[in-house]
Amino acid sequence: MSEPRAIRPAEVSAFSKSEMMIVAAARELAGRRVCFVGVGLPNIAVNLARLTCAPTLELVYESGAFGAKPARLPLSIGDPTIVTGATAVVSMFELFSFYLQGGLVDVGFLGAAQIDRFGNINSTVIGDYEHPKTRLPGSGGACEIAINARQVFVIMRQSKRSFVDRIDFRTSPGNLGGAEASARIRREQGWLGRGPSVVVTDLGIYHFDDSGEMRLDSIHPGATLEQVRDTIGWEPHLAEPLSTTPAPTPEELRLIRERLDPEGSYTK
Amino acid sequence: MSEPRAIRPAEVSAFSKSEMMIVAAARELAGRRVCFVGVGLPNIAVNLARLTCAPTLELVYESGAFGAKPARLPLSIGDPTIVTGATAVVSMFELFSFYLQGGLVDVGFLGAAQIDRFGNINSTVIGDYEHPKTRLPGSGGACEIAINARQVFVIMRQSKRSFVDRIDFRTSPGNLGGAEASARIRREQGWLGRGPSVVVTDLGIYHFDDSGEMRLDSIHPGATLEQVRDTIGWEPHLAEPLSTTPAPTPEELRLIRERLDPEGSYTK
Amino acid sequence: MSKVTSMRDAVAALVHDGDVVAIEGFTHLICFAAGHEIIRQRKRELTLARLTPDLIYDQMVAAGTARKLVFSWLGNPGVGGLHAIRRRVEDADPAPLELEEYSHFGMVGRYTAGASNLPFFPLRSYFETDLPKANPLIRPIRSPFGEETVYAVPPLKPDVTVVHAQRADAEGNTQMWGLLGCQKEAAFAAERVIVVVEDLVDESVIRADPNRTVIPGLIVNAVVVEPFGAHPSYVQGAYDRDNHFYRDWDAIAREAGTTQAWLDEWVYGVSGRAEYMAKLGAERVASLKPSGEAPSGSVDYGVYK
Amino acid sequence: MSKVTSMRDAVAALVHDGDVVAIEGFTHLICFAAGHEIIRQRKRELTLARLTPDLIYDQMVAAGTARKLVFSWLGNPGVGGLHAIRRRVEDADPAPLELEEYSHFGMVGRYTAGASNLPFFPLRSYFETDLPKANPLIRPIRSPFGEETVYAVPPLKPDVTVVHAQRADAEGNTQMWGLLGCQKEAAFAAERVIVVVEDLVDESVIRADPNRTVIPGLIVNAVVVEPFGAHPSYVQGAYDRDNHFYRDWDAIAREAGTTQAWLDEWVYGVSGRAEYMAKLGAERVASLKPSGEAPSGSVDYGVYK
Repeated sequence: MSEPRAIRPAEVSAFSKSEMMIVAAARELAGRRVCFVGVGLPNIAVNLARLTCAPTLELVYESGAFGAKPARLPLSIGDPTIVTGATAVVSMFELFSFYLQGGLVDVGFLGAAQIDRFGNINSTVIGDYEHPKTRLPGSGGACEIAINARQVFVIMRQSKRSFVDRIDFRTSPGNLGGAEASARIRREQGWLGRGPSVVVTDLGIYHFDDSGEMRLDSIHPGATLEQVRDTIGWEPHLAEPLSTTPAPTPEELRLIRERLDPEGSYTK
Repeated sequence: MSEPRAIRPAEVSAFSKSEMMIVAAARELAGRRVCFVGVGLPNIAVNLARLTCAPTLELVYESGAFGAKPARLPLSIGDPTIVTGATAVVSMFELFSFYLQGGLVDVGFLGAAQIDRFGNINSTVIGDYEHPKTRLPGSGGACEIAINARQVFVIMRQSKRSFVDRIDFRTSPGNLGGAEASARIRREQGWLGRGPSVVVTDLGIYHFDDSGEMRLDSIHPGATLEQVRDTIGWEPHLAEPLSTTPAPTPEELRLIRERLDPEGSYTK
Repeated sequence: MSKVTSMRDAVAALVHDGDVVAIEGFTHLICFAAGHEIIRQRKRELTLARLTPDLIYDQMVAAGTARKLVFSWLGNPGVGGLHAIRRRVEDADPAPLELEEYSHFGMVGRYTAGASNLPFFPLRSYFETDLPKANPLIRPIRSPFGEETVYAVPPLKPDVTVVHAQRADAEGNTQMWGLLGCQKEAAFAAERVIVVVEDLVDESVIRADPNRTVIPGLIVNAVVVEPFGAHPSYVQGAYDRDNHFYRDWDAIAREAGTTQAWLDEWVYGVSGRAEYMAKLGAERVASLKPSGEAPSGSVDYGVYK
Repeated sequence: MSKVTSMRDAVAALVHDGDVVAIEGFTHLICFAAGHEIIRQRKRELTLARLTPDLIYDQMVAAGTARKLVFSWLGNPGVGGLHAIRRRVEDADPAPLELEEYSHFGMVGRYTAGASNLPFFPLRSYFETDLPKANPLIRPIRSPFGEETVYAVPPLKPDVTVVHAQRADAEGNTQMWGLLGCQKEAAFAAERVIVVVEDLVDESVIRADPNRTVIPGLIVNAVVVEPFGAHPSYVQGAYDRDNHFYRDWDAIAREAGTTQAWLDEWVYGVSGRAEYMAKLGAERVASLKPSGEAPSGSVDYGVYK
């Protein structure tokens, strides 16, 4: 681990949209106990939370490491640094059966290529399934995280192509066609997950209202409502009053830049 | 391990019915590869086979030890001596799922309280299930051994109470109502086990004929056909010609008496 | 957060009358200390689940703690029957005992379904046996692929599972070696978990070998440090199975009177495991030590910075 | 009986055109050495099964070994897509590639059913998703207890499973530590198993720690000793993941031409792993060594005579 640089005043206010997104997602984890960690942005956000607002957060890596204390930010979720010094390393059978489907995961973190207003997620294909325009990675563990994790946090950048009226493929169920249907189906089928609870983007923070639809609750400093509307495929519900997300603190920025992503792979 | 005693001539010919039974069962294991070991008589027979006619026999203990080389004969199948120096120790989930149901066990060894002419076995109750005259241990792993082990060996003492026309409870399926029905059901249901192949008693050795019924193929030295008929609840099929089981060798007796059951718990 | 507490406090807080209790361990690591404390605290109307009820449940049944057994093999391995349980089953003496009976794999499957939040577990056992008639909770299920039918057993979710192990840290991260039985599945299936260990170790000992961890602290409610807590069962590397006691119990349990006298002397008559061990005597305890060490050797996880 | 053989002989004897092949390992212990040998021996029409096809299957697909993928997550973790596979899927370039798609747990369940000789594996995934429409082998099944429905996936039984591990003995008793993925299930499910290890050890090393054994020699057909055989994947305690190569592959695989040139140089152009390592260079190899040791510590199994 390198030594902290001194923070100069100019750096405090200068932060990227990606940094704001990661910081906002990390803060949502305050008070949570067990978080299921996937690859990419969730990986940074969760590790930032552990170093700031959620010091007792237990990380369950999709690869099977539990109680990991990574000495560096792993590129992949299957890095040797998440194993050395973990409290437990388990097979994927055990991870998916007992930890995830068994209901021990408080928060599952998902990214996505497309999301709709009800938090349903596509990470499989753009276009037709049989003849895709773009073949995406597919579910991995996402579909079972969406069903079994007690709550789901989504972290993704907004654009007209990603925040769409109708997703091309439903990989991971959100609030389905709305809150009422979702609650009924989840109850009747014995799902332990209550579905998506927050979507953090590069422009703001959404929670879900009583209808099960995304509602913009907080807008990031520097972002505008016009930008929000330009990057979303439906007319977004807005909270009244709409909050402004507190800017990243110097300490949050320092941790991201010096410790978690020194090469700027995720935050440029 | 104690040093071998010298074998005196008088001891060579003097052996108990239990010793003959154990030796006969052990010999049936020649050429077998993987044997599932339960508690009691099978435990001694299998360990004797490993020391004599089946040196490469791998023992799978019902308790989860594989490739065990016990330094003493364990009273229970869950003794620490079967763990130290084993090649693998696995959970019961893995043992029953992958080893047994997965079809890796060549021979499953069963004891029983009652057996019928088709090798169906009762180890649950004598009398009515709800109001038993005698409550026996129950299946343990026996019902799944009978279904999944490629072949089943039975070892038990003969008596009018144990070799019966109709068992009080079917704990473990043998040849069901006969060879034809058994072969059809086992095939249709995808069972890997072909059912019982040998029954070794204190009086002789039975295999199963084309009808699926037990046939006495060999009678132990000292035993008579009259004894056999007096201890069996139906008119037994007899092989023609009927063999006489070779008596235990001095080496077999030495191993049982000095190494496997020095206290004579099973062999008196 | 330390979860270390006494056996008395753990049982008082976590075991309630009427609970489904699983003290698991397939011959190895059976926590007699917890069973005895449950007897001393006069818990009642328990449903006791275990593959092999063994002496521990014979004692708990004799002491009147249980109304029902859920099991797969009812005996004293290598010795004979469990007489206190048989008296209740065969003669309703002093009262009937309800039985719910599976096979070993059926019980393992039940815990696995409980741990996995599945409504059933499928297995190939039970065909052409009388077990599904004896227990209507063993039911056929048709495969959605082809014509095959298998059997299904329902999830078993104990209110409390007790696991004995070689070592744990104060949060309950638990490591064991030797026969593992189905303790992991029984613990994940349970509402509450009590871990009883020979040794309380620093978190760093656990973290040095994360693949050895069988039960995470996450699901553990109490950690009780109770050396020799498994006697007359055993702990791999620590002490041997007390086969003499397993044989002696056969005579003790044959009569209700001698059984109660034994309970009076060895359970009600002692305050806990330390007193039980003192009564057992240093010589008996010493005789159960392994005759030598068999070290596993160490492997390297590597430092990755 | 020793099963030790060369990678060349193992692949020649045990991998046949048209086979279902699983080279498993979740980021950890991915046996690139076996994949490259399969490419060199120009095996054809393979069905490649893996949760995460990763670079290894991108390379094998680019080399024309495969007609079909069975998988759950198709990407280069933390980097991006798998371009050779995408060309075949999106543009049928140079030929179509059949996909059979599950989720991670679905794939784990398929191997588990295969290993357990079960006709299906039940799980709670897939509800209210489009996956059952995309893959008709994901089917609903009603619980025989109550009203619940879950989904079922069919067994997956590879013709050959390849497992990389830290160590095995000559019979194939195999021990590994670190992330275990679903290698155990994939190996038990397979008709034939090739184990590739960093170190061949004496049987006594395995027997010293039987709880560490993941795969028994019983199911192993060949043991190949191939140090560094997992590069650019990694082996806990032995070498690090070569993240630079994972990043470099993104550029290499973007064009068919550069992909083929890489295969010519690094796969067809070398005779085996030793030559590959020499080509990689001592400096690169040394840079992947862990920065220190993290010993597991030793536990005592005890001698019981």
